[in-house]
Amino acid sequence: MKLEKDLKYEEALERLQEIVSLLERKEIKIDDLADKVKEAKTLVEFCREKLDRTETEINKIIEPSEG
Amino acid sequence: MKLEKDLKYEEALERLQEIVSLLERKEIKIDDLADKVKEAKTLVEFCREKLDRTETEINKIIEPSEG
Amino acid sequence: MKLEKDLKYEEALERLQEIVSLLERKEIKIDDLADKVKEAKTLVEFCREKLDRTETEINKIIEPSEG
Amino acid sequence: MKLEKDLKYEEALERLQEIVSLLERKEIKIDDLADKVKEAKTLVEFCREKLDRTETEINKIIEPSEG
Amino acid sequence: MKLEKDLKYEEALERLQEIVSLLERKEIKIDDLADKVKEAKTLVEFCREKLDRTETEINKIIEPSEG
Amino acid sequence: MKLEKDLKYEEALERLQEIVSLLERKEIKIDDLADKVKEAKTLVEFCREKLDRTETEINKIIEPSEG
Amino acid sequence: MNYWVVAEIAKANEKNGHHYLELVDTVDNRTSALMTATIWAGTYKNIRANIGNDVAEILKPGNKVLFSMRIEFHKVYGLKLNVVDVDPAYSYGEVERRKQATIERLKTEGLFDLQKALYLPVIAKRIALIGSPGTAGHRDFRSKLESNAIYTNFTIKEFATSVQGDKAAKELIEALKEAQTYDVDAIVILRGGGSKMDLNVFNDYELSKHICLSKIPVITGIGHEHDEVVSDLVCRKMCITPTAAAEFLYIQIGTFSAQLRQGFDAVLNHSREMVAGLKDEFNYLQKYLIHHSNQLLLEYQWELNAEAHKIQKNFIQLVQSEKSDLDLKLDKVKSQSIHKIQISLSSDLPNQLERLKLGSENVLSQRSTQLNGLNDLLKMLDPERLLDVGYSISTIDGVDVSEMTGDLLGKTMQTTTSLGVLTSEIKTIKKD
Repeated sequence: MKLEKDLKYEEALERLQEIVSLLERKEIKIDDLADKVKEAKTLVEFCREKLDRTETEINKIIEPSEG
Repeated sequence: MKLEKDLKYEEALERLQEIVSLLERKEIKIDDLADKVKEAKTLVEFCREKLDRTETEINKIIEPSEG
Repeated sequence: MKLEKDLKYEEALERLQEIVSLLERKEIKIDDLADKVKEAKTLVEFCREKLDRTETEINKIIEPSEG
Repeated sequence: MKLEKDLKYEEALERLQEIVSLLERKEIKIDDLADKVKEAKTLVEFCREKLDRTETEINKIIEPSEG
Repeated sequence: MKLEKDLKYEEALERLQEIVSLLERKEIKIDDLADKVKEAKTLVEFCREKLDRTETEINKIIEPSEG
Repeated sequence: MKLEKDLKYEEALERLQEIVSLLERKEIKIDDLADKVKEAKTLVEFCREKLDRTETEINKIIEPSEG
Repeated sequence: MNYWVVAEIAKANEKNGHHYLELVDTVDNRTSALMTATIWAGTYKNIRANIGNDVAEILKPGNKVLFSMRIEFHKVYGLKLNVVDVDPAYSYGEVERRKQATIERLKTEGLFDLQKALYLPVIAKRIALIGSPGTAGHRDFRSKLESNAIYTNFTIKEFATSVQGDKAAKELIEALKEAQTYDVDAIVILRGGGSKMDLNVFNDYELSKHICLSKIPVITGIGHEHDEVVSDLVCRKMCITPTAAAEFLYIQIGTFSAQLRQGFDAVLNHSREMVAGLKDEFNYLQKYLIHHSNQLLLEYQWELNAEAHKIQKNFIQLVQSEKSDLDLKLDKVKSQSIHKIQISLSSDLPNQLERLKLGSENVLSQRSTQLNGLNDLLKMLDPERLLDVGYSISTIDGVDVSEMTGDLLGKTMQTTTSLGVLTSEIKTIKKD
């Protein structure tokens, strides 16, 4: 499963919660269940990677327009 | 008996319930009973497989991140 | 006595009831009686076999998933 | 007394009835009486045997599969 | 007095009646009277015996299967 | 007086009637008269005896089966 | 005599504890009056004792201040204004007024809400930290970020500035500018707190404007007890202390992380529940399927058996009734035959026999009658019997006298009587 390139983490969480909500409201069909769970997993991993990654150094970006 | 390729679980379940309902209302002729039973069997297997597969899939999704 | 290849259970039952009716109205000649009896026997066996076969089929649905 | 090989039950019954009728109309000579009675007996036995055979067959309608 | 070997009951009865008739018409000689009476008596006995035999025979024919 | 050994009743009666007739017509010589009368008496006795015997005989024939 | 005077400080110098002020009054931005005033060291001490450290801030050039003054005339220096007291309330009000003016200006210029529109990542772990290293606030912030139980995986790029004094605003602006060029999630501006006047730097228009214009969300952690400063108001996220700023950052991530975990757990739990529920439902359905199929089948079997029994019963009835018919017929044959025989035996033959008997008796009796008649006749005609009763028979020459013809005289006549035969000679014949 591919997430949009510029997905925000809040959006990821929101979508995850949406899935939870759908599940709670039993609005997910069994046919879609595995996909939804997979999506949830992807979303979680997407976020978790960000959380776990150690950013050893902040790359200095000198913006051409800022310089 | 062959099911459509893209049969949904919900549809299969619905068709099963229909068969059960017909049986309950005793509206199936004996000539059709064997066929209906055969159809029900196919549907039962389809549903069970779908449930099992979904369960397996969900477990597979969970396992790596559970460890 | 030979039954049509694609005789339906309902038809067989109907024919049995017809024989009963003939008997009740005493419209069967004794000379034809043996034939009628044979026919009735064949029909009953046909029906019984059909029921047995259906039962086996139903049991087949039960067995694999019960184990 | 010998009956024709392919005597029908109805024919036998008819002949029996004829004998009864003759007797009732007292049209049988004493000399023929024993023969007529013998014939009647033979006819009755013929019919009874036919009925017995049919009865055996009738009992087979249910029996074999009941056991 | 000896009767023909294959005398029929009806013939015997006829002859008996003839004799009776002769007697009643008094057309008989005294010399023949005793003989005629004897003959008549023989005929009667013949008839009686014939009837008895026939009855026995009939009883024999019918009894066994009645039991 | 002696009668023929095989005299028939009818012949005896005839001769008796003849003698009676002769007597009536007085055609018998006085000398023969006694003889004729004697003969007639013998004939009467013969006849009577014959009748008696016949009666006895007939009774013997008929009675036994009457008893 | 002292006078309360409002004047704007144009210049301020301090020498040996004495403060020399150049006071002006302006109308339409033009100086309308100018005069110097002095705060003697002793007085300053007193004022400072009353107001506190804000006094330095209050007595800054550009501020309008409410002074209590005493006018003195000095022979050498001429007319002198000696400040005897300062009313800080006026200054505070002045600060507030200017703050409001700055806010108004920022709003008018459309800058005020720019930060609010910026996206503050929920995982803000790359932090540009602007503040004065070594201050307590700075230390608190860092130590909170680096040692909390929730999340510590932060990367911090520090931009050291002074946060008070005349250069503070300028340095802060420089730091802000530089931070823009780094790939950070948020800029945190810290100040460990201070008096109202201390914090007045954060009401600075230029500084606030730069905060507004920052492309990176700015978080303030300026310790203050009362009102927010303009920087607080325009920044993306205001925290009341450096510690609070640190807490905000890791709690935000922690909350996110917890929600993420909860969400995922919920997905898994619900999914498993759903599958389990469906399996239950499905198993029930299957059981119903089997039950009802079997039930239906049983019913069909009953029906068939009933039908089979019915047909068998009917067949047997037919056969039985046919058999009884046969028996009846045979009985009839027998009874009729026997009847016929019985009739012959009991009636026909005895009749014949009776007729035979009667017939022979008739014949015999008829014959007997006939014989008796003859016998009677014979008896009547018997001559002996006639003689016995007195009749006699006379014959001549053997011929009955009555039969005789011719001359009978002289003839010998024999007469038979019961006494015997008499012989006589005929002597006379007498005729009637």
